[in-house]
Amino acid sequence: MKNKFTFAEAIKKAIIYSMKKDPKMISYGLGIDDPKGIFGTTTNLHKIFGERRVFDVPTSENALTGIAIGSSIAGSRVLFSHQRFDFSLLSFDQLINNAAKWNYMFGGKTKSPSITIRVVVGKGWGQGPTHSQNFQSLLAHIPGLKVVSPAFPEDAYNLLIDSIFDPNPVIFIEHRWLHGVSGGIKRNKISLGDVHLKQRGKNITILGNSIGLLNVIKVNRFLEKYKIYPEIIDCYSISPINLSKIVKSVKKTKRLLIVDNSNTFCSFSSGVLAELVQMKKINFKSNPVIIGNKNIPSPTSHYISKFFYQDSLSIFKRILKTFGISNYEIPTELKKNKYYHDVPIEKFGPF
Amino acid sequence: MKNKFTFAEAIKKAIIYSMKKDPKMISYGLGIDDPKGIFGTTTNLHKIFGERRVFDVPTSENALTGIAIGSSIAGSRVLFSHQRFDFSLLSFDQLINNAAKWNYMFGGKTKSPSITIRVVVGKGWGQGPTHSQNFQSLLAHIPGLKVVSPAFPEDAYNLLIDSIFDPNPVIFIEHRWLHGVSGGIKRNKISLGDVHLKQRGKNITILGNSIGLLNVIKVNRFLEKYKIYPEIIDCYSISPINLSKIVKSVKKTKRLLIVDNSNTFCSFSSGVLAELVQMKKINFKSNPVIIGNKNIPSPTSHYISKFFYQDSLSIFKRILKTFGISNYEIPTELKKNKYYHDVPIEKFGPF
Amino acid sequence: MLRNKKLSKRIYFNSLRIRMIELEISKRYHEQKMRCPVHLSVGQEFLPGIIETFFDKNDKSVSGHRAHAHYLSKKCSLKKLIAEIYGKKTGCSGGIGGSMHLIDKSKGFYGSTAIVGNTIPIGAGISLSMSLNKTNKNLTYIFLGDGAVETGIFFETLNFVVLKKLPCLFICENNSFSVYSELRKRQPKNRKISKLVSSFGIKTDSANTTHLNDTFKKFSKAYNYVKKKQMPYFVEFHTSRKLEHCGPNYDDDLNYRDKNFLNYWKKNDPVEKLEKTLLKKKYLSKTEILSFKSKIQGEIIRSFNYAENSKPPKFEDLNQNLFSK
Amino acid sequence: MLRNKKLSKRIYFNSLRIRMIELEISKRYHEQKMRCPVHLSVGQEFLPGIIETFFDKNDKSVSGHRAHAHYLSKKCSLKKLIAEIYGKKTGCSGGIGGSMHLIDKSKGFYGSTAIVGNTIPIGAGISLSMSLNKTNKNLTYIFLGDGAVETGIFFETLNFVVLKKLPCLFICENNSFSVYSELRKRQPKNRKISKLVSSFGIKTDSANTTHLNDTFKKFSKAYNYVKKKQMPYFVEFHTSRKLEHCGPNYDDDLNYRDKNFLNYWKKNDPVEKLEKTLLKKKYLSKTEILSFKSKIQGEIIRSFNYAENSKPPKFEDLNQNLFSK
Ligand SMILES: Cc1ncc(C[n+]2csc(CCOP(=O)(O)OP(=O)(O)O)c2C)c(N)n1
Ligand SMILES: Cc1ncc(C[n+]2csc(CCOP(=O)(O)OP(=O)(O)O)c2C)c(N)n1
Ligand SMILES: [Mg+2]
Ligand SMILES: [Mg+2]
Repeated sequence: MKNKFTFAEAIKKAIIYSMKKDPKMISYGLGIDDPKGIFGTTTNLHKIFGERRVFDVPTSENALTGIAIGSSIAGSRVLFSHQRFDFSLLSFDQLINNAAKWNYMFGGKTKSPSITIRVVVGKGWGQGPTHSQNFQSLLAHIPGLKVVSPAFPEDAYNLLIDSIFDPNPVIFIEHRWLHGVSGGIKRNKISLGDVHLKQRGKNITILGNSIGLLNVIKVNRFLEKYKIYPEIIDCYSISPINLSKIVKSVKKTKRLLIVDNSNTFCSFSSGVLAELVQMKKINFKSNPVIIGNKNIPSPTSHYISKFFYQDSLSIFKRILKTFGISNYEIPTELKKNKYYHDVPIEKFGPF
Repeated sequence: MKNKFTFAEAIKKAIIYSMKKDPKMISYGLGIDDPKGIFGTTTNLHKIFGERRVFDVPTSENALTGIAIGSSIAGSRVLFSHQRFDFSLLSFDQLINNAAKWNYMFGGKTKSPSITIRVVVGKGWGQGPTHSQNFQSLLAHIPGLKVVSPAFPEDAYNLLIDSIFDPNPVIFIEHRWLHGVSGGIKRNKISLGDVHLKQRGKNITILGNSIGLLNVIKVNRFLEKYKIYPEIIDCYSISPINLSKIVKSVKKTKRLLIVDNSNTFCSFSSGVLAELVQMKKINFKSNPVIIGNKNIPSPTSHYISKFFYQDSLSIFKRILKTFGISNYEIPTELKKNKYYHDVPIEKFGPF
Repeated sequence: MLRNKKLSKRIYFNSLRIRMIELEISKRYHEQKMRCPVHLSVGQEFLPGIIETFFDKNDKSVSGHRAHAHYLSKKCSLKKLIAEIYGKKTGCSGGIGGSMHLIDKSKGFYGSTAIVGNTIPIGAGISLSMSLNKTNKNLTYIFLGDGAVETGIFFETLNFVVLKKLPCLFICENNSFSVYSELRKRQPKNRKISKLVSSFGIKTDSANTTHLNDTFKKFSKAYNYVKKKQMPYFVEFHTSRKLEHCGPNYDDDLNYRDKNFLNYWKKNDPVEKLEKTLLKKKYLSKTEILSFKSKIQGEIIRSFNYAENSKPPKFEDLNQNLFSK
Repeated sequence: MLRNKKLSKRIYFNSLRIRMIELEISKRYHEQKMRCPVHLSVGQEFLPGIIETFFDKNDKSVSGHRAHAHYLSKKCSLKKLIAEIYGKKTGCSGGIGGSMHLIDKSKGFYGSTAIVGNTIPIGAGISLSMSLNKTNKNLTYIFLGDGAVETGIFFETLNFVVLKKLPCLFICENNSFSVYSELRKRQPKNRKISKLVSSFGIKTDSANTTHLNDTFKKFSKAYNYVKKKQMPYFVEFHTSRKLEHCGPNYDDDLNYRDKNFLNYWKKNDPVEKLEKTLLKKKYLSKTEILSFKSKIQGEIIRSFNYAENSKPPKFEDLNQNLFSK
């Protein structure tokens, strides 16, 4: 049996697992049953589960979010997928005024909508200002929504199942560049809200998730040379977030770098940092650092989008700076490919 | 001549000033020309400027935001008012995907929409979960939007004029409880982005704006007794924000309290705090503190909404705690009126 | 309907009851114990009075800010309604929601909220879930006002329910006003909402609630259609509120409503008309009316007492229910 | 139109030009120098070819993701279009916007964006601003696809422009598909978009772009109506794209489009039909066509060269233009 799966396959497996487990669950989204099947994550699901349970929808993001809420409170768990996070802005009224509060505002006399909103973050190949945004920080700010953002196929698999079966609305963030990344998969329950100690370390705590965490991991092996032993924590659950594990780590390492997959002002990463400095007197050996994308919209031109994103190289440099190391060599593996910085692999489509 | 004006009158004066100055400016919003005139801020403006320039609109918040953008880029400055911030969620696609990026994404070949979106934050008298939200943190996170939130009639007057004439989209946040507050008015240009040193102090920096700042000011005179001399900074410009003045103050006082008018996780206040701790090594004498509303939706029942909000009393206690003072008396002026904590003055309507 | 004595008396009773409840709220509101916005339905009671007679607890309802009458039309508890407005823990939403956020799932009332238009898709979603069960014979009521017909989400939902053939019954109460704004300021002149809506491919109808029989007939037809065919339907009912948009008072001194319009509805008040008709037909006697009134008044007083004597929510309740477990 | 030799030749030239441009993009796309999504208009050129002949630089246009042809119909610079797709600083949006975010205000092209439906109100806003000037005699084109007719914002805007009588001309290019989804999956069967829209109180019309004269007539009528009456108008044009939704390739091997549908449009391609008709009418000779083609090809090559040789934006450009000064 196959034991390696891409992230996209992991998503699909998670949907199949969930829809089998709950025969009342439905799943919809623009293009869910088309030949591309939302980047291969839903291909043929409508054949497996029938067109009543898996179906394409009109371009009506706001109504369809409300419809998901309604279906759920009437008994049908719903998975609704957006091919870009950017499109979900249209549904912020439903997400924030309804989904996030449904149980609270009725005094617990109903239940929260058990809906999962999959949002794909675009990057590269000129996705540009309106096809590559990540609004994780906006939704993490909203009480009543859960927000998750995994980096690895296995976590994607488990987190998606756990998001679907969580009795609350969950925003499930997938970075487009992860869909092709492979790994093993084993079913493990993940409690939403938790963070995951990915690597034990000594003198710096690095928080990241999704694509940012992969960037960190690429940097990892070049650090030992400088006596830097990072403790890496995967914040795959953005909100709620288990801060105690993070505090414990930072108290030990006394250095902190948070990698954000979006712009940083009033962000998820600044939220976590602010919580930490309020909670504990930590004698930081150097100022804590947030590294994310620039606080501007994403430009389309690949000639300059390369300056826009955080990446392994910028993370590497920033870590060394934190340790006051200015004399270093850039590992060739981290050097940017002049032409293809805007695709994860050489063959990458326009969409 | 009258030289004291309510906040609501100040708003109205600012609109009149602006519409006179720019004869192409238009102003609309639900109920703008009705007998209540958006809490008295727009009463009779349609008579002064005619129904072509000041008009009521359908309940179509998203389209009307786009229409504002379109009007502006075609030459008509626009002021669009929402009676509750909560309603503006419907327009987040237009605000974020269009207004915030319009100039950037066209490479500067056009101009930003010169639109001002007034949003009123409800509070009290059972406004509840969907009529009292303040989404300042969401919009402050978005590059390309300016966000302001004044506390005093004079600043409201000046900031609204400056928002209207700023060539960029500005979110102008008014707290409902301020409309009745009075003060003098003098025209002064305020540069959006600035903060204002409201009171020089020594041993703690307090940041606040809008209603939160008024709460701070109520506390102010009870602090001297404990040898606490706060430096109070009015962050009436939330984004962009002039951090250097704040850093300077905190470096001096070595203590920091930020008062937020909304929930605090991944918020404006955590954004500011995170920027500060990254920028400078500040030897805080005590952990910096954020005080805001609880991270839940606002309950309707006045019996418990009193526990939901930050207020003068909670600010007072928090300040003393920061100084390690546990032995204090609560000034009677700060004690909650058991029944009327949910209105700013005794006569206050249901809306 | 008016041929059926029992039925028409019951509708009269229902309408009267709603009116008396709303007026009692209005009367006591100045005591400042009901500390939340209230959008009363005085003037708009006749249709909910009818709807009650079609009660099926497996039908569902969703509504908006002006929902007291819709809640009551689903036989939901009056005590819990009043307690909710008083902000008490015994309220239908534990005091957390207030007048604008009502619920009683046991009766099929699935929730009302305060953002114009935003329960419309919720209702469609409930119907979607129902429709997945092929043996379903129920429907979802989606209550909305004429103002909600200006929201994008209404049209998005309309397209969807027609596309998917969902069993939902839109009840549009057109009272010609959205707050102080009359229709002509918000929608093109000569628009007929039901006609506009029918162009989406949904069956529609309309009635003026002062025409008692016609209103009943149109509602009944729509109801039976959705129940049987499991297809969507939209009915526009012309009506008028007597009090201000939000709050306990009359506000016609503000002159935002045309005199003719007001006179028309004053003369044609459906509840009064129904009363007169029933008296004339001898279905009802003056003494019976008095006994209705005293029965209702008794229930109202008990409900207000219940609300007044109920315990408020406590600090500990504040942090409950954000998430389901 | 076909009676007017000069006019019909010009329209032919325009359509041919758009087609050749789009096909050149398609051909060169695999070189991976145009590194942004492109939604090409091959198959849909005839209507923009007509629109060009009504050029008035004070008319405005807004459009969506598939905007190359709309941009070109406004006589905007081809060089700047190609440079934009190449991500060069000389692009119409400085390389920042790419194919999905085009602009040329000097010609009245006020912007196209990539979120379905979200320039529709922008167009209405431009018209609103125009209408404040009582001597205005211009209009705003609002281009949209059949998919955009599912967005709430479209209906909100429609209501508003009818209410305010704004001079905007909606051009709905109905190519029966939204990405891979045909209409029946998104909108009720038998819907006629123009009829639905007309129920909002706006004048509407529709044409099949393969009917050349009719398409011209309907457009022309609509255009003149809006110009003269300064009232809104909506026209639905049936059309079909030949390439995949997004990208340079043919994708009919994926079988998401009905064979009959494809055959119909293959046989009835408007540009080919126009060419044949003009040849038959002797308005045009084969040599003339060749000379058109070589003229266009020359311009295309110059434009691609321009794009290739242009400087890319630099790091310093990244932080520009977030705010206007
Ligand atoms: C999205 C939104 N915009 C504005 C409001 C403010 N508002 C509350 S009720 C109301 C009027 C709605 O009119 P209608 O739908 O006709 O209902 P009616 O009050 O007449 O019963 C408005 C505009 C709101 N609650 N939500
Ligand atoms: C709000 C939103 N939802 C989804 C998309 C993804 N999307 C891009 S183009 C498109 C198809 C739109 O179809 P139509 O309006 O008919 O235009 P066409 O591509 O056929 O020209 C979709 C769904 C988007 N860009 N914006
Ligand atoms: Mg109404
Ligand atoms: Mg299409």
